[in-house]
Amino acid sequence: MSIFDLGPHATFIWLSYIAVVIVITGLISWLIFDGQRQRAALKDLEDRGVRRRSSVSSDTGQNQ
Amino acid sequence: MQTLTQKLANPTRFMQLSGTMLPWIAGAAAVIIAYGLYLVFAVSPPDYQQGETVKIMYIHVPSAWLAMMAYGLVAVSSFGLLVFRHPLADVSAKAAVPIGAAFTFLALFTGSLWGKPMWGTYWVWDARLTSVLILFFLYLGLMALRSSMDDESTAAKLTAVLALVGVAILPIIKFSVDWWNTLHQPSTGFTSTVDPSLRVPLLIMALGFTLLFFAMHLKAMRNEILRRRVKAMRVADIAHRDGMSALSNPVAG
Amino acid sequence: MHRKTEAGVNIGRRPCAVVPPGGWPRRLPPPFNPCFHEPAIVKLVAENLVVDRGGRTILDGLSLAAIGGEALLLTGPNGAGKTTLLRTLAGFLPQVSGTIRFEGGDADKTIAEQAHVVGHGNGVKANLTVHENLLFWAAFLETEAAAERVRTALTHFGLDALDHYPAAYLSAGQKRRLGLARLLVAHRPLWFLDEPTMSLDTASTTRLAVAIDAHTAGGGLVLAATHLPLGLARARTFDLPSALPGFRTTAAEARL
Amino acid sequence: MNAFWTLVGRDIRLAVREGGALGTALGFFLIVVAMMPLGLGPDLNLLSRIAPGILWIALLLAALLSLGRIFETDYEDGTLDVFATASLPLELVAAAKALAHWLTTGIPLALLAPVLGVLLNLDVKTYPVLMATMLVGTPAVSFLGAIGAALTVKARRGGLLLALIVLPLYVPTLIFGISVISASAGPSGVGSSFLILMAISLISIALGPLAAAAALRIQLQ
Repeated sequence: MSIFDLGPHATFIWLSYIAVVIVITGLISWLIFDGQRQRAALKDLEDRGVRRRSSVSSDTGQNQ
Repeated sequence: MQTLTQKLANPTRFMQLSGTMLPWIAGAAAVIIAYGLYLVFAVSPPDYQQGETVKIMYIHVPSAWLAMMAYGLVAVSSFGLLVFRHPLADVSAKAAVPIGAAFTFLALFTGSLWGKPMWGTYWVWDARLTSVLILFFLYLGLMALRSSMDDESTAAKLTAVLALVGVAILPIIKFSVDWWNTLHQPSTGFTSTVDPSLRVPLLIMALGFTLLFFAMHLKAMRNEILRRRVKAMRVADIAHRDGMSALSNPVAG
Repeated sequence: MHRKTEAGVNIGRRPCAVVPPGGWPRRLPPPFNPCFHEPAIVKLVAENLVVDRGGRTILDGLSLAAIGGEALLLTGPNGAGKTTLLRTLAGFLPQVSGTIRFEGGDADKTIAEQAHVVGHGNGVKANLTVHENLLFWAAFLETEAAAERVRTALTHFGLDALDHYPAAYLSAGQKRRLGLARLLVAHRPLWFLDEPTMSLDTASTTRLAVAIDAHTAGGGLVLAATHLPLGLARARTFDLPSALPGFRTTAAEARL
Repeated sequence: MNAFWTLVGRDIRLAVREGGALGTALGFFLIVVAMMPLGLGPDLNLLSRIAPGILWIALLLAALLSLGRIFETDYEDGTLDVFATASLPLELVAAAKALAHWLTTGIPLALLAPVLGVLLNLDVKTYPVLMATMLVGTPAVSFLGAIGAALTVKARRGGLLLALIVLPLYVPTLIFGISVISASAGPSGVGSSFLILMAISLISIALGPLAAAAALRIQLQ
């Protein structure tokens, strides 16, 4: 008996697993894509000479 | 634990720490889920009542568990935001909501697919499924509320209030749904009624899913921190440019 | 760019408010201050206020002090943070850092509970009559002799002839006057007025100026964001610097 | 406490003068109930069996319509700023406004329900129980609704969002409201369900103003 012989309700089992794979793959790819997009935006800004902290030097009282 | 949360209050340190940890957690999740799938498909026997259909349980139960755990995480983060004003609390809450909602959806979807062979219909108003459905609505409410406001910090705090209201009311909802449908199965999961040969793969799958969740949550938090940095820099840049143009063209001021 | 502007504390005619250098001698407490017995000299002091709003730092290290008996007129270009400053002082907006103190008031109450705040809205209900509107605020703010005070307030702002009409019938200027009349129905030492002359004509502006003068003459303190020279007896202007290039990232986000 | 009752009185007076909002809610209640037989068919046995559920759901939807106005106009016309300067804590302000909403919307809807029960062939003997559950259950509708109303004061698409946020919170009230009515037909009586319904309302009365005031404070900023 093959391990992929899942009896009369195989469709339901496969559908469930496929749904999980699709949703999780979707989440992971979105997370990776989003991360790359933010990194690209950050790099673009840094290349244009925008500094991370506010360009104004007054940092008074901002650190508790 | 206190010192750990304090350490994590510094986003730069969080980025370093999470950057090192992320590959390990993701790797561990992949290995454990792979081992769990091996157990599920190659080793574990069919259930004497449900036959092979029980294989759906190995993904349904971890999804349902994560649906609840993620809401708990959102609630704890919301508390951290409102009470301690922890700088990463909102990042954590915002990152956890869509992932939690996705697992809630999976719990509902797999639950309904599991229901068809067992009950003969895709959806029965079983107490557990109904509670998870209402949990899904709570997630939708959190996402909709956050997206309905332009000011991110107001949206964050209001969403946190709603998350805490949800936590306060969820036990009552659970209780009333159970009351409403007393003819439900005892909660499937880590109880002794599940045969040990089924329980080991289930626990392993649950562990793998949990690690997967934390890997995704960390990644989403990192993305959110980057997004806020980008936004802060854009605001600074716009101000800088605006200042320049105001200097060069006094009439515009 | 630093935006620390220390407004002078001493406004003349009140040398009593000046504490000798080094503070009062230990065994000679303030009774030697000639003004000590005068009741409730209130003083509002803000130091190094940093306030974020909508993702930007609006106030960055602002300090000011104002003493009872004066009206402090906040001026400055749009976006300089006048509304933000008033709402922060009233305690509606939390500051990122810096302190706000209100001295000489009721220590058991918050600043908001000792203040009237008149923002852009008038707090007027169209379906209540002019009289009912004011009477509600008098009762809600728990005033004594409410009916009498309501009468005085209506007369002062020239609304006594309209008092039985629903506020829905009022013009914008009349509604504004009704909103301002709230200042007179309950005594509170602090007035925070945001563009109080909005939709007011000259005569009504004078009525407002008279009310402000009477309040400051009684030791009250008025902070008003306005561009009109109201012709006040005891007023000082505090110019908030332009926000340019003050669009800057919020302190919270700069930390990320 | 004077300020509290003053505020309740003002809100009742405003609701009576405006009138339209209550009229709309009652009309909506009526039309939703009247549409049900058109959708389900005129089988009187079926209708009388599901009448309590229909009435309760229609009541929740009708109440939902009027929740928005609890804080919205006060936010828009600057009244909320003045509330924030009162000695009365914002929690009690929220409680007063929720109480006024219950008095002006919850009670009229509950009183109208038996009239609509006639349309659904509801057994006359259950009318007292129906009204009792609605009178006891509607405080939860107003006080939990106040949370949603406060959270969506500044929101875009406020009305739809309000429904999405608030309806899940109404699940316990709905379940026990109907459970009391079905239990009243059985031998064991209505005791425990009725007490639980009361408990849910009491919890809502405690929780609602706290959460609503927190939400309002955030939006004062």
